[in-house]
This record gives sequence, C-alpha cells and structure tokens, in this order.
Amino acid sequence: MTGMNSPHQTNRITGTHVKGGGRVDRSRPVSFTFDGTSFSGFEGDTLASALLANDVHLIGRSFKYHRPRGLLGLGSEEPNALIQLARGNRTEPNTRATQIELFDGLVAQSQNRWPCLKFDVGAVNQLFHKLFPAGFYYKTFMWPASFWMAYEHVIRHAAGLGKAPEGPDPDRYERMHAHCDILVAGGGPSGLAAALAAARTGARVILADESTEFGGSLLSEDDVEIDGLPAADWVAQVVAELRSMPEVTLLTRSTVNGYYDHNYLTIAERVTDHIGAVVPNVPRQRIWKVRAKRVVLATGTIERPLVFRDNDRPGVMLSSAVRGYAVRYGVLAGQRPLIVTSNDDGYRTALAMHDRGARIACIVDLRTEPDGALVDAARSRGIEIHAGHSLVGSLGRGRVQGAEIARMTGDGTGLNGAVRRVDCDLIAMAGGFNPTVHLFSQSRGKLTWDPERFIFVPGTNHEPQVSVGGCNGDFTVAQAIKDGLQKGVEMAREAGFTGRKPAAPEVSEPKSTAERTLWLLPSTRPVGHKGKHFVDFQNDVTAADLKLATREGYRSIEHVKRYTTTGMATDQGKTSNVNALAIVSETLGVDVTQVGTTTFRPPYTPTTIGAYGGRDIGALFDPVRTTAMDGWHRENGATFEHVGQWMRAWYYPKKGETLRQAVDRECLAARTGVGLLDASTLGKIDVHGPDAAEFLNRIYSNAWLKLGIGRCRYGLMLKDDGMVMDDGVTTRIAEDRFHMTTTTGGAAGVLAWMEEHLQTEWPELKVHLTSVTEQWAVASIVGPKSRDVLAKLNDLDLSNDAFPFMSMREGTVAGIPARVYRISFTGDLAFEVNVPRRYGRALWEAVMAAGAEFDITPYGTEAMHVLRAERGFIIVGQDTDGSVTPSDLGMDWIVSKTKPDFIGKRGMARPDLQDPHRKQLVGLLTEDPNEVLPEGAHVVADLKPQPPMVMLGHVTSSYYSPNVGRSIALAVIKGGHGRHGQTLSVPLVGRSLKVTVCEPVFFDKDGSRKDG
Amino acid sequence: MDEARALSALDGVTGHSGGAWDAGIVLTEVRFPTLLNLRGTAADAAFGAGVEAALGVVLPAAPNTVSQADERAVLWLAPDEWLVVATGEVEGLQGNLEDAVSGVFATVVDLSDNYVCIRIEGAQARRVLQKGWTLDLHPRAFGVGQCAQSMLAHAGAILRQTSDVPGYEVIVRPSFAKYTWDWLVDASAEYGHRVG
Amino acid sequence: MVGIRRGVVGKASYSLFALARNALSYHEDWREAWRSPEPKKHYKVIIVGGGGHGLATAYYLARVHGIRDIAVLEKGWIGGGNTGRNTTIIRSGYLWDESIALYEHALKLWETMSQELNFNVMFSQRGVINLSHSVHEMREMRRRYEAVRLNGVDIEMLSPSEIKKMVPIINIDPNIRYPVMGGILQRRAGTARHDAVAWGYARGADDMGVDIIQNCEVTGFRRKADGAIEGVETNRGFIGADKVGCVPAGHSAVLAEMAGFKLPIQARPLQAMVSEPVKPCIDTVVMSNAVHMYISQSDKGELVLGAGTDSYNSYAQRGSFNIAEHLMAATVELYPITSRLRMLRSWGGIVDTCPDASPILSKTPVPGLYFNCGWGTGGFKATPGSGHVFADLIANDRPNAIAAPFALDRFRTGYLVDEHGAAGVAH
Amino acid sequence: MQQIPCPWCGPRDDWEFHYGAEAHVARPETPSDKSDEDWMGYLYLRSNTKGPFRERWMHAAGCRRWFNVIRNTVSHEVFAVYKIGETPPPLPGEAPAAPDTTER
Ligand SMILES: Cc1cc2nc3c(=O)[nH]c(=O)nc-3n(C[C@H](O)[C@H](O)[C@H](O)COP(=O)(O)OP(=O)(O)OC[C@H]3O[C@@H](n4cnc5c(N)ncnc54)[C@H](O)[C@@H]3O)c2cc1C
Ligand SMILES: NC(=O)c1ccc[n+]([C@@H]2O[C@H](COP(=O)([O-])OP(=O)(O)OC[C@H]3O[C@@H](n4cnc5c(N)ncnc54)[C@H](O)[C@@H]3O)[C@@H](O)[C@H]2O)c1
Ligand SMILES: Cc1cc2nc3c(=O)[nH]c(=O)nc-3n(C[C@H](O)[C@H](O)[C@H](O)COP(=O)(O)O)c2cc1C
Ligand SMILES: [Zn+2]
Repeated sequence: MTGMNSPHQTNRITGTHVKGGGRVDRSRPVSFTFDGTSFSGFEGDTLASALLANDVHLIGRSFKYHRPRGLLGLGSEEPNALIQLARGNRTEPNTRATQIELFDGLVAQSQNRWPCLKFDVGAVNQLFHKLFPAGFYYKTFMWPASFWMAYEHVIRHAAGLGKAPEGPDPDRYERMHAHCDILVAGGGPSGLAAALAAARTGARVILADESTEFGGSLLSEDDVEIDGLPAADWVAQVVAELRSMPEVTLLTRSTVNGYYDHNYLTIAERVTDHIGAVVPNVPRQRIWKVRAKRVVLATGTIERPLVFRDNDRPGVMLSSAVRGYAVRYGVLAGQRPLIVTSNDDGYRTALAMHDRGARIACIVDLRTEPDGALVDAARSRGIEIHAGHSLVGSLGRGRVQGAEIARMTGDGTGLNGAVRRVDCDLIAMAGGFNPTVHLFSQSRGKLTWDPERFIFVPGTNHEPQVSVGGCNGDFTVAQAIKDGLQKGVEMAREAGFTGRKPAAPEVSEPKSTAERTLWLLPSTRPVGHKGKHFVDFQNDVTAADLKLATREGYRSIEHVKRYTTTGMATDQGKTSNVNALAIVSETLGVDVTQVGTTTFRPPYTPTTIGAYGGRDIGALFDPVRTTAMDGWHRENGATFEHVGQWMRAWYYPKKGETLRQAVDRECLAARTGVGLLDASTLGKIDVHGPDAAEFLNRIYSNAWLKLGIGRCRYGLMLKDDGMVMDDGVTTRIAEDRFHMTTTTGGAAGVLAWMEEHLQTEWPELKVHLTSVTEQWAVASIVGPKSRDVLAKLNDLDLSNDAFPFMSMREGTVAGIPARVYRISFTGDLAFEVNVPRRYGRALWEAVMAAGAEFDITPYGTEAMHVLRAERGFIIVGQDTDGSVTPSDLGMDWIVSKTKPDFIGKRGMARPDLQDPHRKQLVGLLTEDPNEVLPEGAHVVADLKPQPPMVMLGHVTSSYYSPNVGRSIALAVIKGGHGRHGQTLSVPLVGRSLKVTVCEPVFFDKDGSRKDG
Repeated sequence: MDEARALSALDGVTGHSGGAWDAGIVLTEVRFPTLLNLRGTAADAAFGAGVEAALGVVLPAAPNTVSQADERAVLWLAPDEWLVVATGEVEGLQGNLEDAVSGVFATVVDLSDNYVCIRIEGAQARRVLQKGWTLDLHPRAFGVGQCAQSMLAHAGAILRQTSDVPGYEVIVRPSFAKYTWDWLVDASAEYGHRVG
Repeated sequence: MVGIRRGVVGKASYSLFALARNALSYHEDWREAWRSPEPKKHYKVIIVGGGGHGLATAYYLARVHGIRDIAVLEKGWIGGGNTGRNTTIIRSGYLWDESIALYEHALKLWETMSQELNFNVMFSQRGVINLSHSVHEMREMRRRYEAVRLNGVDIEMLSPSEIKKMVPIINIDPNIRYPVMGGILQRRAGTARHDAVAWGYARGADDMGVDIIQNCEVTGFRRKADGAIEGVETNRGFIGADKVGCVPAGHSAVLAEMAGFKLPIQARPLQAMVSEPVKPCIDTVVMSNAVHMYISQSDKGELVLGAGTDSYNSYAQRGSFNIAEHLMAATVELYPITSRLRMLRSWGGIVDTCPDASPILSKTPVPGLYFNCGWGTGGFKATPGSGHVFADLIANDRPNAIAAPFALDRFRTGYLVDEHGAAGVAH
Repeated sequence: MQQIPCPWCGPRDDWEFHYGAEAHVARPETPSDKSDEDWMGYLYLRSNTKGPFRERWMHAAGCRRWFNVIRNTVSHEVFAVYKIGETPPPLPGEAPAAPDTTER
C-alpha cells in the first residue's frame, strides 16, 4: 500500500522569477501519509496546501450523495476536505485539511467512503439522487410500520462522516480564566491595529487569531504595501512591538469561539496539535475563559461561493483561497485556472496565479463592463476576459477538466448566447465577501443588511464592543488599519485608559470597482433538472432543495434550514448561509431582510469536547470529601459509600465476610456490646445570639424556648408547604447559643434556608449562624458497654443521673478537649464524642484501644441504617421524599399545637395534607422472617397475576435485623396508620410476598434501653 | 495539648515535588493557624474598638480586604463577618476577643479545625491559580492586603495574597483539602512544583 | 383517517411511490405541507402556541372531536420553541401513577404516529437507560422500576455489565467518581425527529381545515361582560374565539399574566448541544441524573448532549457557559471516547418549570380559557398524549381521568405529583 | 455567563449565586389567617416577568448575603442592585416606587 510518492510536487511554485515562494520553509521537508500513500511537503504547509502541491485534489466524499470533493477554502470555512486524522486513540474525525499543520509523520485518512476514496460504493446514492430531495425521509420508510428500526439502522450507518476513537483520550486539556481590558478577536490588519493602539495606552490586551500566525488576509496578498514595506513585513513589525509589551497576551492558533453574556468570551487554543508530538504535562488544547471590559471584533471576511451547475467538483475553489495557496504557501492549485468573478478581487487571483506561472484559462466576469486598474492589469497580461458571462457548469471526471460558459441576459437571470466549453483544471470562484459577523451575532448584536453591497454588517451592538475591518464591511486594508487604530484607542479609553490614536500608515493596495452580485448563476436548464447546484457543500443541499422547501411551505429560513439541513454541517454554513437565504428570498420574492438569518450559536468552529472538560475528569471531576478518620477506615478494610460528596465507611468486612455477614456482626455488637460509628459528616451549625431560641422556635416544628442549657432536643424542620425537610438533634450550649445538627446531605441546604429567613424574613432577630461541620470530628460510641469504654477515657460522671439522656457535657476524652452528647440514633445507650477535627483519628484510635477488652466493633452506614430502623427512626430523604408530613410519619408528637406559627404549620393545614388516606409510614413484616423485601418494592392490597395493579405505596427501608432475628421493613402506604394488622402483598418479578402491616418499631418498643 | 496527636487533612497527601520543570511553584501547608470567625456590626464603634484592642488589628471595613499586623490578620468575609487568622502566640486569643466584644451583639466561633490553609508561591503561581479561580489576580486587580471568597475549581475557598512573589494562601475546608492539593499539583504540572 | 385533501388528491400523500413519481417532474409538483392563511375574524377554538403540543391539540380537536374551525397562532415559526430545540428523549417510566398514565398514553400514540400522520417522525424505539451512581440512587431507581412495572409498562433493571453490553462506550470502572452501579431500561422508549413532529401535526391539522397562522403573537385576551373569554389580541389584530387553549411552554407565565392570573411557573434556561457527526457509536439513549448529563446519537450522527437547567429566570434562549462546560466534562468522564470529538453547536431553550416538576393541564379562572404548560425539561415525550387529552379538556370543558390530576387546583390542596424525587434531570 | 454585581463583593459570575426569584414577596405575618388560595399564592405563585424584573440573589460562594437586583430577563442587562429592606429603585421607564415596607 504505502509507497513513497516521488516528490514531484507538480504544483509547488519554483524559480526565482516569482515574488516569494510562500511562507513555507523549503529547507525543511516533512513527510506525511494520506490514505496510506506517503507524500512530502514543507514545514509551514497545511495538509491542504501540501496535498495541492502533490496535485491531490480528491480529498473527501460528501455527506448524502458521496460526491467526490476537493478543497474549497483556505481556513476554518472549509466544508469539504474533512480528514480522519492520526491513529488509535489519538484519531480525530472531521478535521479540516486546511487547518491541519503539517509535521513529520502525520497520518491522514479520507472519510465517509468505502472501500476507498476513488471507488466509493456509497456513491450509488447518486444514481438514486432523484429520489432523495430535501426531506425525502419524512415521506417514506413508514411501511411496514415495524420496519423503521431496520431502515434507521441503514441510514445511521450511511451517515456520520468520520469515526470516533475507540478508547480514552491520552492527551491533556486545560482551561484558564483571564481578564483583560481589550480582547481583540482576529489578527489581520484591523485586529493588529486595534491591539496596537489599545496596548500603547497601557491597557491589558489579549489578541487571538485562529491561524498559525498573525496577519490575516495580508499573508495571502502580494500586492499590498504598508509604509513602504511588503504587508507581511509590516505585520512582523507590529507583532514584534506587541510582543515586547508586558500587558499584551498574543495567542495564535486560538479561535475566539464563544461570545456569552456580559463580555465573557471563550478562546480555544490549539497548543501542541501542530507539533504532532506529546509534550509531557503540557495541554494539547486550552480553553481560555475571558472576561473583557471591551471587545474588538476583527474577524475579517469569508468569500462567497457562486452557485452553478456541479460547482462541487474537486478543483472548484474560492478565489481568495486559490490566491492564498499561491501567495502564502507557494502552491498553484491549478496550472490552468479559470476565474469566475463578480468583482475585482477575482482579478487579483488571476494576476497572482499568472505571475507565478499559471496559464489563466480565462476570466468569466459576471459584470457587463468590468473596468479599472485590476482589469487593465489582466488585459495587459493578455488574459482573456468574458464579460457579462455566466459559468454554466463545470465539467470533468473526479476533477475539473473544463467549464461551460455563456453570455447572460442583461438582467442576469438567463442566457442569451451559445454555451462554450473552456478547458481548465481549476475554477476559482470570486462571489464577493461576507463579513464574518458570527461573534457579533453570538453576542446578540443586530445585523443590518447593506443592499448596495449585498452583505450583512453589524448594526446595533448588545455588549460593549466594536467591529472593525472586514467584519464591519470595510474591505480595504487602509480602512481596516485606520479604523482598527481608531477603535482600539477608543475602546481603551472606555476601559479607563488614556492615549492617542497612532498615526495611520501609508497603504498601497489595488483599487476595486463595483461588483455585481448574482446568487444563482443562470444555467441552460432550470435548477434541479440537470446536474446539481450546491449551496451547502458538506450537507449536499442544492438550490433545488431550497426551492422545494419553500414550495412545500417551509418558508421561514429556520424551517428551510431544518428541512434541508442547510447550514447545519460542521462548517455551520460559513460559506453557504448567505447564498441560501438570498436564494430563498429570491424564490419567495421578498426582501433579504424579511427572510433574516438563522441564529449564530457557539462555538464559532467545532471545538474538542475534551478541551471544554479540561482537567475536570478522573479524580478531579468532583471532590470527594472525607472525614478525619478516613485513613483508619481505609487501613482497616472498610468499604465505602458515596453520600452526596462525602465518602463514608459503609461496612467493615472481615476476611471472607459478605455484606450481610459483616452488617449482622456490626449490628449485634452495637446492641450487645459496643460499636463505634464515624458520625463526622453530620451537618453542624452554631446558632448564636440573643434570639437564637426564638429563631429555632420558628424554624423547627416543636418548642425550643424552654430547653435547658446543656440539654439536647430532636427537631423536625419543615418547609412552608408542611413537608419534612430535615431533622437532627440540637443542643443548648448557652442561654444564647445552640449547636444544631442536620443530616449529612441536608447540611448546606439547611444553613442556606435559615440564613434566608434571618436575612429576608426576620432581620430583626439577633442571631448569627456559622457552619462548624468540619470543626468537629465525631465518634459515636454505641451500645450497652459504651459507658464502660468511655469511662476509661474520661473523668466525667457518666451515670444516668449525672449525665442524663439528651444532654451534653464538656470535658476531655482521651486527653482531648471534647463535647460529649448523650444522644442515640440506635435507641441504646450511646455517647457522641465531638473533638476538634485534628484529633479525630487520635480519638478514634483511643476509643478502639479502650474498647478492645469489650470487643468494640466499628460499624458503617449500613449497620447504622439497620439499627435506626429497628427502632423506627426515619432517614429524611429515604423514608421521606419531599411529599411526607410529620403526621404521615406518625410524628404528630413533634408538632407543636400551641405555637401560633412555625414554618410548615399553615402548609400542613391544607386539604390534601389532612386526608386520612395519604401515604403513611408503617412497619412491614414478611411471612418468611428471612425474606428481606427489596427497598423500592411496592405494596398492593389486591394482588393480580399480572401488572397492572393498584399500588398502595412502597418500601422505603428494608433490612435483615439480627437483633430482632428477622427481616424488618418500613414503608409508606395509603391510609397506613389504619391498616396495622392487615395482610398485604408485595408483588415481585415472578413471585409475590405476603406482608403484615405493623407499628414502625421493631425493637425496644418501650424505649427502655437508652439508659443502658 | 498534645500536638503530636494532631493530624491535618493534608497529612499523607502532600507527597513529593514533581512536574515538568522547577518553575519555582512552592506548595506549603500552613499548619494549624488559629482561625476565628467573627460576627458583629461593623458600624458599631464599640465592636470595632473591641476587636482592635484584642487583636491589635483594625477591623477591615472594605469588602475583600485584609488588615494585618505581625502574625494577626483579619479578613473581610461579609459585611458583618470576618475571619481572624493568627499564628505564633495565640493562647487566650479567642477569650480575649470574646471579652472585648462581649458588650455588643457579636459572636466569635473557633474554626481552627474547620479549615486547612495552603500557601502557593512562585513565579507561575498566578497562572496556576487562574486555571481554576475566576477572579482577576492581575496585580492591577488583586494584591497583598486583599482577599476574596469564591471557588477554586470545585472547592469553595478563601484566597488572599500574602506576598508580591507572588504568594497566596488558599483556605478550604479540610474535606476539600486533598482535592485542592491534588488540583494544585495537577495545575502546576506544566511548570513543576516543590513541596515547601 | 380523516384525510380531506390527502384522500382526494393522491399526490399529496407521502410514500416512496410518490417520491418516485414526483422525481419525474423534478419534484416541482409537491404541494405545501400546510397553508399560510390570513386569520379569520373568529374561530371556535384558538390554540396559542404552535409547538408540538399546540399543533397536536388542534389536530386531535379536529380529528377526535370534529371541531374544524380552529386557528393555531404562533408568534414565530411553528416548532421554533422547545419542540425545535429539545434532546428528543421519549419514555414513560416516571415515578407516580398519574405521570405514568399520562406519559404512557403518549408513548402509545408515538408508536403509530408516523402512519397516522403519513409523516415519518422517525420514532426510534432504541431504548432509554437511566443510570444510578450511588446506593441511594439504586434505591430510588428500584422504586421507580417497581412503580413502572406494576403499572403494566415495560421496564428492566440492568447491571453495569449489561449496560456495558448495550453501550460499549460507557465507562463502568467502579472506581470513578460516579461509578455506574446499575440502570433501568425502557426498551419501547427512544427518540424522534423533533421538527417532524411539529410539521406532521401541522400538515395533519391543516388537512382537516385548521388554520396555522405563523408570525402571529398573542398580546392580550379580551373577555366578555360575564368574564368568559371573547378572543385574543394579536399583532395582527383581534381574533374572536369561543374557547382559547394556551400552549406556550416557556411563555406560559407571560400569557397567564395577560389573562390576569399567576401560574406556579418559572421560566428557566435549559441547554443542549450536538457534536460533529460520526459513524454510529451509541445505539441507545443514556441519562444520568447524578452527573447532570444525557446522551444519544441522532440519525445524522451527531451526539446529542443535554444538561441541567440554570437556576435563574431567563427568556434569552441561552444559558450560562459553566453549565455547558460541566456537561462536557461529565460526557468525557462517562464516555471517554468523546474527548476528541468536537462540539458543533450549543443552544438553549426556555423551560416552564413547575414546583412539582409535573405539567399543568387545566381550566383557569377565566371561563373558556385553558392552559397546557409546565412541561419544563421533559414535555417533548408527552406531545401526542398532551395534545390528545388537552383537546378533550377543551372540547368537553372538563378534564378526563388522565388530565385530572394535573389541574391547577393541586397547588391549593397540596396534592402535588412530585416528580423531582426520582427524576432529577426530568426527561 | 452573566455578571451579577454583589453589593459588597463586586461583580461575580452568576454561578456564584443562589437565585431567589421574585423579590418583595413577604411571608405572611399570620399564616393561619390565610385561605388555602392565599397560601398557594405565597408558596407557589411568583411573577415570572419577561423584561425588567425585581428579583433576589444570594452570594453563595462569597459573602452569603441576600440582595435585590433589577435585571432584564430577556437581555440580561442589570439595571440596579439594592439591599434587602432598601426602597426599590424604579424599573427602567417607571416612576419611583413607594418605600418598601415588606422588609425583604
Ligand atoms: C434543551 C432542551 C432539552 C429538552 N429535552 C427534552 C427531552 O429530551 N425529552 C422531553 O420529553 N422533553 C425535553 N425538553 C422539553 C420539551 O422540549 C418541551 O417540554 C416541549 O417541547 C414543549 O412543547 P410545547 O409544544 O409545549 O412548547 P413549544 O414547542 O415551546 O411551543 C410553544 C410555542 O408557543 C409560542 N408562543 C409563546 N408565546 C406566544 C404568544 N404570545 N403568541 C403566540 N405564540 C406564542 C412559542 O413561540 C412556541 O412556538 C427539552 C427542552 C429543552 C429546552
Ligand atoms: N478586496 C476585497 O474586496 C476584500 C474583501 C474583503 C476583505 N478584504 C480584506 O479584508 C481585510 C480586512 O482586514 P481584517 O483584519 O478585517 O480581516 P482579515 O481577514 O485580514 O483578518 C481576519 C483574521 O481574523 C481571524 N479570525 C477570524 N475569526 C476568528 C475567530 N473567531 N477567532 C480568532 N481569529 C479569527 C482570521 O484567522 C484572520 O487572521 C483587508 O486586508 C482586505 O484586504 C478585501
Ligand atoms: C436533536 C437535535 C439535533 C440537532 N442537530 C444539529 C446539527 O446536526 N447541526 C446543527 O447545526 N444544529 C443541530 N441542532 C441545533 C439546531 O441547529 C438549533 O440550534 C436548535 O434547533 C435551536 O435553535 P436556534 O439555535 O436557532 O435557537 C440540533 C438540534 C436538535 C434539537
Ligand atoms: Zn458578596
């Protein structure tokens, strides 16, 4: 397969008679492969210029008809030449050959063809193309109804262009925040001038250009001089000055790709793509997120293709691109070019090609009487000019071999002369320039249609910004620079800097005369009857398709877009949008302004998803929060559970233990001996101030004013709709100070909720809230032996009288200053020891050591769940889901009847919340005590052999309880409080279980164990 | 107290120096500074005077500024909230402060364990931080004597500039300390970092 | 089928045969899919909002209830609201019985929609998988699975390896931040070609005489002396109507305020994006609440990615960049091969979010004025069912059993259908 | 990405804030007096204005203070920021409002 092509480089300009040989470094040859064949180019080439230099024109296949396609453009506007780049996990589909910089060893592959580019089986689609007008798929593939999935399979495999890599991306991507006074998008003459003028005031400037070097269109011109210097030298001079200024950031290969609210812009920088090697630790691409005080848009122009029959043949290119390949890369895209033009700019291409040794086939000028210096220059070189002619169609197989031209009627809508064939190997289309207004539009600026010049130009802007140069409709270098300098300094002044506008340089450039805009060149037969007149090249949308759409009633340009897919390809219509809407407006007989444009959306050019993701992947995707004892848990074989962002010890299996075995052991130990739980993740809030008690009284459903100092109370927090929001134990530390605990997941929400009420509803209350969640590490010593363990570490009197249930004592534990709370989430005697976080592990180890003689058993969240369920304690968010009231939970006892108001009181009084048939919390016991109901299973009264069945509710918590010696479950079921004793069914897949409804308390029903 | 038994959330995390080349990014944990959350009414002269008397530092009134004297710094966090960062001799500091403001509606909460403080210094420190810190750290916008609260990547953080090197301190909650440290090391990879 | 024009003029019917025949005349004889008439002075029913739901309502009013004197007023172009900018996920596996009934009603209609409308809406029953990433989510997922199953609707539970088999590009490494612990799959669920739904209903409704009037913005309501609706003010003048049904999605609160009442609705930005097209690499729809992302691949080959809402009110049809950024990080995290693909286009819609994440299908304080809104982030899937029951509500002036739980009164009584719990990103 | 000007910390990206929807909706002083209709209004019915809108934001990632903003919900232009309890400035094109008595 791979044979080194002789580097004949037929199209590379040689000899010394031409002005320059392009900006490639001819002393540095570079070899690469395309579809397995080796070629060579030079450093500074793009894949596109190197392929052209090697006379390769056929580069890709189109989306729908699989038509052979070559290069159309020079830069990011390219719709056709899409490449599958590189191999393995570094492969990259749909990459524009025009933006791929050549490096040694580059591997490129054509796409969307099988088995190979020259003989593509998919091209049979062309035979049936008549059946495939725009939107054909809406009209067929409907029968038989069940066949759509099969049709779809085929359609999907035919579509899709390139291939995704098969494995993860080995490269690194980064993101960077930046701020500046002036962001300049585009580094052509206007952008350079604006950046220079702004920078000289001392402003912070970022100048970004998507190309490999600054200069923009100037790098593609050989007939422009600035201050007596060739344009490229002037560019170098300006760039050198900018580079010397410390507050200027220069970014090449950097596309300003998104313009968001309030002058927030993103820039996609390709950092290492062009060197083809991986630099360790250096990102392949970088997304800059810039907040700019002012923005200067200097994004230049994109040339318009002309719409004529078979205008998609390889060898039909944009005129400015043809010139760019010649001047910038030293490559002749053809030896015998034909130029079809609506304006003088086409002549510049003709001259540039002629002067580099091409034989110009002819210039087909749409204007009837072209005139002026450029036309004279062409005439003086003996170039044939066909004025008032149309290019009827291209000819050739695989590549342009000729063209048909004919004289047009005066109004440009028809032909009035014989069709003549002209031999040529390249057709350069000069259809006029469109200002690149994408970013302006993304920023919600309003476009204005300039009916004289047939272009959209920026109208009123929405953000603090200006457009200069080509993108503002100013098409001369002199004006671009003058305006750039002026606007650059104005923007700097608006950003708070002072300075004077630098003097504009002397510019010599060819003068242009008027153009004649025709959107669709007249042909021998109506469009759609013979050949195809392409508007959107990549998506194969033709002028006939656009007309069909309007005929079928899809008249809004947005409907046309979606029905035909024009402008929806990877180039987002950079070369097709204006032609499409102009053809639609002509067809409908309405003004272009009435048709309007489709919406410009980020990104300006497609941008790597990985770059946007940056380093927010893998371990850095989202923080994992751990407690002070985390290291111990890990070292002692715990398994873990994610609870929100926290990582909590789930259970501690001993060798060979299953989850069930480990949890059974942990649960038994906590009831019969002593267990130890890391409870550090519970939310903790310091509630402090003279009105703290009053505040809690409003926030919680129960009463708080009279709680004694050193005493604890359980509280339920409701929302104003009456539904349970959070719960926890709160302790009065001092007259004016409480220590509140919340659920692990609810902590942040509860704090925010309370702050909101303090700041906005009750600003008169003197209360300060401070999150102290992480100030404290918490070890819960639980079980009948807990007092014995703690006694070894502590000099407090731990007796029930001295230290009663629901109270708090300060002292030391294991020599560490601590707050000890006698509260219990299992119902058994328990002590929650809080110490400053730094001592969390020391405390844990001390307790483990002291407990060794009692066989102290660390337990995790799973056992914690079982233990609390044995006592019927709820978990907010598991046994409740935002639609459960205290009454539903059977917790009316915690709802004050006497307080005139608290949050949730009024909400609970609403009719549905008073309905006795609401879902209510109950216990469930299975017939078989060893059968553990699946959590989430549903309960029915009326069991049917098959679904559907009427459901009463679902199982919220379900475990095997070794302490009760059977399975237990909590459930919320309709009218549950009135169903105790009833037998109901739980239908599972393929079987069902009988359950008896009971009180949701399974162990220690009288609550006598709390004192040990 | 028994400092030997005190563990920071970064113990076992900070690891070794690494990265591409030594660009002088130095990452250091500032171990166990005393951190006190102070709430009160800025406009209340007695409150301001009390704070100054207890700490020897003027209460910063301007948002996002820091008052500093020797080993005491007071960071503005909110119109009625400050963070006292103290190193060196801190014995009795909280009590003194509490006493000094006891006459007014003010609270002092010890948060010394509620945060971890990481110092990042070096020529590229600003660039490293800007990978995940959205606020402008350019000297024209931020400097010594200023602080701000925002997110450093995905961790809520208090940031203040401590030197013109530049050097900064990043204060995060301990459960985010490992993430933050790992993030800083990763962000420094381009330049290389040293553990101070 | 009531095919007024289609039945008579065979040429208007869509088929492969019709395509072939029209090819002979260079496709120049296709007739318009819907007319663009001038508004009449008065209609029996006016539907405000030419999205999928509004058009479907008009279609079923004509088709099922025989009312032909209908106008659909659309301020822009039909389908240009959320119908034209959603990620097209269709499923019925919700949490509450009321929701399952509504969405399953819709799903059944999806299954025959292309044939009924003679317009290929490409309803692709490729399956939708909802992932769980924690013990807690596994529990909630099981609850939803059982609820759906016992409603008699298809649903399956999948293990990580079964998910991997169906979705080879997914990362099921148990050590990642949000490990895939399991999922539920509804095989009958899938996607459809969103624009075609609007166009197909428009064509079908137009066929039966419904006037579809674009570029016609309702700017106010006129009421009779007795308070009942008299018609609508528009930028094209007053148009009278016996009944008015409002189906304005993101603009529902705006229209309600014009009619003098408030709705429990907040308009929030919701974003989506597509990658460049590539050859098929993911054959099902996969959603993940925990990481706020969902993914599918369109028939053209783009990966269609959706995110969570922004938290502020906005009518700008654009969201904040950080949401998009997070979505892409999450995409790479769960589907590492996407890293080198490129994002092609991103956009936003305005979703009308309701406190209980369920829609409003209701009479209003104004007699003769009905609202269908509050579909928030997940109403595309309901399009046919919503139109069907809303047409019934308008025609009979009372909700049927499916619509009844979604009346406005639930916000007074407290009988909410809270789909937040298990739905999260509620598509 | 919008910039919301925190009255204390200065302009910050919108994600730093918690959004509080319509401003100046006070929780009723004596909820028990309210009808179910009124309670529905307080719980759920909030203006959702298209255009200049008075709304609440809280600087969650910074000073954690609530404040009010007048922002155009279409253009995202921010016209004014004022503190809780301050008299709301007029909406663009509106006469100055009466002093705020709702204390929100
Ligand atoms: C990014 C995104 C992704 C989504 N993904 C999904 C998904 O995967 N699955 C899913 O089921 N749902 C999804 N949704 C939600 C879904 O798109 C909507 O719920 C659904 O499309 C609503 O349809 P509709 O017809 O009610 O609204 P729309 O299509 O928005 O139609 C309402 C119409 O009313 C018009 N209108 C408004 N005001 C007036 C007026 N005054 N006068 C005249 N006309 C007016 C509007 O112009 C609009 O055309 C998503 C939404 C978004 C934005
Ligand atoms: N003769 C004519 O009729 C004619 C017509 C149009 C334009 N022009 C030329 O237009 C020029 C005007 O200069 P100019 O500076 O406005 O344009 P320019 O085309 O010289 O430069 C624009 C630059 O912007 C960059 N760019 C575009 N979009 C970008 C983005 N999103 N992010 C980053 N970079 C981006 C391009 O890479 C390019 O370098 C004159 O030099 C003139 O020759 C001439
Ligand atoms: C499912 C789906 C697939 C899409 N595919 C493409 C696409 O391939 N190319 C494209 O340019 N836009 C695509 N879009 C986006 C539309 O171009 C457009 O952004 C979207 O409908 C919102 O409209 P707006 O951007 O005009 O406001 C797609 C949209 C959806 C909903
Ligand atoms: Zn703030």
